[in-house]
Amino acid sequence: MTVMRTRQAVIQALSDELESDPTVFLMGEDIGSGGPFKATEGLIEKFGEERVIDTPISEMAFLGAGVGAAAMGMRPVVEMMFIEFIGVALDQLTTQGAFYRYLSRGAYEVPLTIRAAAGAGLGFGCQHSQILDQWFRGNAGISLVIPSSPQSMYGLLRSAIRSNDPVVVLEHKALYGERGEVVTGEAGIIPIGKANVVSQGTDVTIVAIGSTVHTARAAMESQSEWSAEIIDLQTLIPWDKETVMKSVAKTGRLVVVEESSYSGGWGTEISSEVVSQLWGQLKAPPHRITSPDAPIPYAQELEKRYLPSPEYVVSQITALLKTGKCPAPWWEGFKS
Amino acid sequence: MTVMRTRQAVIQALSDELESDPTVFLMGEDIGSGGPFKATEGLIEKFGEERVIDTPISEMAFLGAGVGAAAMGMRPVVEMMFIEFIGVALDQLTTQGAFYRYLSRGAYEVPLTIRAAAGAGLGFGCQHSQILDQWFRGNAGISLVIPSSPQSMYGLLRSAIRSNDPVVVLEHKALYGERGEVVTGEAGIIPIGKANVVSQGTDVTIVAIGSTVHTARAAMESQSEWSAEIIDLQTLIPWDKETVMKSVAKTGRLVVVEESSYSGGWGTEISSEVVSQLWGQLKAPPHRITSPDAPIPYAQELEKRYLPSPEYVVSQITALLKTGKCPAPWWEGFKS
Amino acid sequence: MTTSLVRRQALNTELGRLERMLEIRAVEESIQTLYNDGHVRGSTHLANGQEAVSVGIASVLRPTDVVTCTYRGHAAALALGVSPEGVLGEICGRVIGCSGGMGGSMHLMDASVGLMPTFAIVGAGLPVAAGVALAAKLKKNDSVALTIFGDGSTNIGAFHETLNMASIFKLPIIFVIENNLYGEYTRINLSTPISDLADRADSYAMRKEIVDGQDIDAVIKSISAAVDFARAGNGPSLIEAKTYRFSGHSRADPATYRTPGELDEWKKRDPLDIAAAKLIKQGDLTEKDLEELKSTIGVRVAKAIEVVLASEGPSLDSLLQHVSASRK
Amino acid sequence: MTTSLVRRQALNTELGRLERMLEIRAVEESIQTLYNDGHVRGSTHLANGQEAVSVGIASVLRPTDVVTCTYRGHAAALALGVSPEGVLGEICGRVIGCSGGMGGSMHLMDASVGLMPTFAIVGAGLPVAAGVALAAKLKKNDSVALTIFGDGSTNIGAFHETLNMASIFKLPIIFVIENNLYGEYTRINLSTPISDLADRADSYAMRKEIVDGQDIDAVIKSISAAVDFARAGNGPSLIEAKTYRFSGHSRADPATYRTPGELDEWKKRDPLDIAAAKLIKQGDLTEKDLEELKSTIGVRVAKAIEVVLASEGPSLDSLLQHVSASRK
Ligand SMILES: Cc1ncc(C[n+]2csc(CCOP(=O)(O)OP(=O)(O)O)c2C)c(N)n1
Ligand SMILES: Cc1ncc(C[n+]2csc(CCOP(=O)(O)OP(=O)(O)O)c2C)c(N)n1
Ligand SMILES: [Mg+2]
Ligand SMILES: [Mg+2]
Repeated sequence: MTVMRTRQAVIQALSDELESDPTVFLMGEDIGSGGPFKATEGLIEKFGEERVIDTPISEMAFLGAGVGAAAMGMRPVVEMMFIEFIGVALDQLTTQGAFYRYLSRGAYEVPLTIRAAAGAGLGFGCQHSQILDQWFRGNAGISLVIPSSPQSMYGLLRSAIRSNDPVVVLEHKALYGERGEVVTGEAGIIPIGKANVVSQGTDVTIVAIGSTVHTARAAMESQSEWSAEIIDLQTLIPWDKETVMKSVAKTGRLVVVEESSYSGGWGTEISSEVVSQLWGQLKAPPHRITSPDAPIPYAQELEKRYLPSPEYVVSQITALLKTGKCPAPWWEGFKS
Repeated sequence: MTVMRTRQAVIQALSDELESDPTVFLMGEDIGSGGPFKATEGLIEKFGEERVIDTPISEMAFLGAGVGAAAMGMRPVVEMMFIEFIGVALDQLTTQGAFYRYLSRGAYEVPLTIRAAAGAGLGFGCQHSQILDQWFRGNAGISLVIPSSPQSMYGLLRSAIRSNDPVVVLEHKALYGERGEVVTGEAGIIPIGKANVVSQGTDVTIVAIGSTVHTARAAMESQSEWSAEIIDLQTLIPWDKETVMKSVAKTGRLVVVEESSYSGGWGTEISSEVVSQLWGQLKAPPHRITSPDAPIPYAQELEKRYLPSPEYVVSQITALLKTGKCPAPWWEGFKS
Repeated sequence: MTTSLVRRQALNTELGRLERMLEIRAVEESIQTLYNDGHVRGSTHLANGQEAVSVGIASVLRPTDVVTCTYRGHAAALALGVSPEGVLGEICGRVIGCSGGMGGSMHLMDASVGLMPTFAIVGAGLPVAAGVALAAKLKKNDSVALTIFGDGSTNIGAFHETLNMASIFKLPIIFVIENNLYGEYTRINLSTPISDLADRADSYAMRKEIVDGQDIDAVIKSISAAVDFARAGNGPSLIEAKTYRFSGHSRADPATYRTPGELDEWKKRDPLDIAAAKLIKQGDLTEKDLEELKSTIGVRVAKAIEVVLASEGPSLDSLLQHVSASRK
Repeated sequence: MTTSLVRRQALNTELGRLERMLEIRAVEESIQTLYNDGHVRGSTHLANGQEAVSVGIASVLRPTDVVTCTYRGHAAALALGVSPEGVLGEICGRVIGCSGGMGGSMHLMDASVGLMPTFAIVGAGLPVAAGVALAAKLKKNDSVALTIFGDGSTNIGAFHETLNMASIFKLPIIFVIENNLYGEYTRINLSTPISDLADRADSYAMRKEIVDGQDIDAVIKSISAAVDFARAGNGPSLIEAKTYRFSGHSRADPATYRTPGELDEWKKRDPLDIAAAKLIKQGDLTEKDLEELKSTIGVRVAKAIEVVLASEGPSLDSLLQHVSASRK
């Protein structure tokens, strides 16, 4: 067990996979220098230019090269730097790589990992702060994970690299600097598709992922009126229905805390599925606490307000418990 | 009132807008020749090469050119031919065009329409048959419509062109050949964001869009055990909450019929919202009838089976009404 | 039925190559009838007139080399070794199709001879082929990747990015432009301001060559040189094969947009005629042999169609299989 | 405060242009302090060393022409007319920022002088600029579009697609490569196999020119010729300005990857020194004038910072405004 920052957990996971599997290699812009978040620092020195490959600024080409190399039995880890950049290359993942297994009846597999920084909070503006999980939805060939801690970064990234399908790993940029204890090696690996129950509780199940796991925890810890079972989904696609259902069956209430906008958010899927499976067992309507329907603002106060804060989560959950109804979001009052 | 095919309704809408507004122009690959679905046939002859512009095979360039021209006060209608093709150009719409209004505090508007053929059923295989609405979700700068009839094609396309924001129009390729009566001119225009109540009913509200409106209608007409209020959403982003809530408040039951896969489907958003708004007023859990989580197969029988059929919709709704629970989808039995 | 690998070996002789070109033509000509009879759905794209490019490529590459190709892939698939049953079966959505009936005309594949599922998105096969080449380089084997695409596809971003990256990485890859003068219904001069597309290699300091795509011997010579260059670790080449498609872009296209007289001119340079004439001139074939060959092939293709039409579609569980490793 | 339009007119004289370059340098140099004091978040990208390109461009274009530019946009914004308060206000997230504090350093804009919100995605500004040019063409006015981007951006697909399309459509657009030898931490020779990027114009049969980006007069001459060419309806140009950035790629980058000695060599060709030396040589400026000018500018920028730091952030409703026309 070592204490490390999340970005160091990235390096550790990559390093361990590079070491244990000769088919693993990394590819991306300026990953040799460590990238803007120093999340690949030192790897080129350790593993050389053949396994840590700096590319031209050509996302379509090198994402696609990851697909092709993966189909040949390699295990490429392709960095998109910021997840928005896949907007110039999405085709290669969703329409090509994700479908080869199916089209080739299993003859070609695509064990490809795509890493990208995602999420708001650091003032990177609307083109460098989104989560964009929606781009990967509805495509059964792809998995998507969003780690929330150094441990889950380590464990999920290693699983992603070992997966025989494309896995997108969204690394929340506000968490890169966070420290935590990490079990490395096989024992530290976290399977894709498994949620983590962060806290036991009785009044409500809070489903969160990435940054909102911390928001949820801070919310719970800041009050004593209610206790929450906080579930860190860890994998968003496919999400762990079993763990969520078990918890909500127990607490009778579901609250999803999401970083992105209300409309189109991933929480709709959790909420919808919970209702269809647990109909008759719920004490309140499932509730979603999200950001408003707007691009991510730069100004510090606004970006802070844009994201669901622990205080806001407390007020929303308290209201839900009190009224048995979904409280209106803060921005309702501002609508014209 | 004229009887025309859906593809002719496209032509008529484009023609009427080209005629009434000199800032409207069309751009896309081979639109001069009418394109693979003859949905722009005759327009270059009528309006000339300056207003019906054939482009090189360069989706990023011409979608982006649409964004830029729109920001200059033109009203470009850009054709993507098949919606999958936007996978090589998505950035220009979602990360650029959709954010200019916000970033420029209203100084630059982007009145851009993107037309694309979408949907399964004609044997185009997995890279030419998807809906892909998910790529446009969670982005409040964009609207998305999916017409279901010649009339709604005409009316929604004209509204899209008149909108001061980017609007994606998904033209279901299986509907291009369908005929229907069309009111043209101002009276035929259908506002974005308004659903259409296709049939009055008492037992269940069926929410559908595009092709599934027909599936739902055929399902209802094939039996007499229950009556359904079928709502053709028409606009998926932003969808008409008011009309849906009003209907579900009346019938007490919601069924969403979707063409795409179960996981990540748009119906989760309808279902989730209905539960949070109508908690306590529902007689059964909202239910989603969808395609399975798989790419779209080519073989005719499989593609047919992939899509929700009227018979399947009947059996699902009948089971829901009888048991008060969400029935399992047909593919559950096949899972390993 | 002979395996794809065995069929591939048949390209070792001039006669075998002629035979394959004739077979491709016969298979493609049968598709319209299959379509009219309701067996073919969606879109199909014929390569008739372009057979020498595919067969030339296939006779140079090893089965361990890998090809990415477009929706216009019948010729490449048959050339590389897929049987007529495999191609027609796929087009008709049968389980004996080379992709199990799950892909259709635009998605043919055969891993045993290095054909990745063909690409229905313009330009998409280029980055993937670069990845294949990168894998060969990292594994330090001497396989090469080859990617086939059209003139119109040289205007898509993936072309530019991939050629640049391949050059910088010195990848063992051959980029083959089948310049058939049209991208869908648009003549190349209306979409591209230069006439020799191979010249775009200069932007990437890449080796380039223009070759007569109607002459299989010229194709073989040019591809061989590029393949040797790549295998020797010298990096990529861009080859432009000047050719022509005798049919429209896709099933429904009557190709009314052609420059008048152009088709007739190109038909005079039918790659099948050129190859046959050479064999006849060499004394390796008589006119009578040729007629017999054609009729044998006709019979073989007719049989393949019978087999295809008598065969099953994929079973319902195919729909849910091979979607992902983790989620069955 | 003078408007952006008035500030733009100041570029009509050589002295005005020198002054603007000095101002840009001073504004950019102040950003590190603002950052250290916690006023600047996310990423910022300085253009010091490259001022002559922006100011040269701005002094040729009309305010009715439109520019798309990258995240490295402070210099272009100030050159086109945005005030120091507008740029620094934006970087500090204040409502007086040129994007109302909603965009940050990577998203500067000013519609009154033709600056579209700057682009934080590499290559994204090129297609949009082509659309601006297309609009001008369709409206039959004689405006031009100009798009500024870096050397590294010539490897992205949008570059290729847009140049080809602009050539085919004969659009009134000028593509300006600021070749500062690096894309982030990667030297150009490691990502691009040719050294004169302007040569890529040949792939599109496009007019091209290489210009010394440190010499504002050379820049003006080259841009003027391209603008005249475009306004006359002759189509696009690709201009490569050879230049250098004196800072790292972004805030956090110490630029340890530089070729040794390179920075010093380029500092000898500081565009500010070159422009000042010329004015001094012409007798239009003395060393003392120059010192005074610098100190006046220093005072002006310091005032701007005071104004910015005393100003408000955007109000909470800004968050929900201007999201869409239809959905308020
Ligand atoms: C990204 C993308 N854009 C457009 C299309 C539609 N499309 C299919 S084939 C084709 C023409 C391609 O022309 P060319 O590259 O010359 O190849 P050819 O068909 O002549 O073999 C087009 C535009 C597509 N499949 N993918
Ligand atoms: C599509 C995309 N890929 C990568 C990035 C990250 N990125 C930002 S600036 C930059 C370097 C660009 O270099 P160059 O074009 O030379 O411009 P310069 O920064 O030198 O002005 C990169 C890779 C991005 N913003 N967008
Ligand atoms: Mg072609
Ligand atoms: Mg640069």
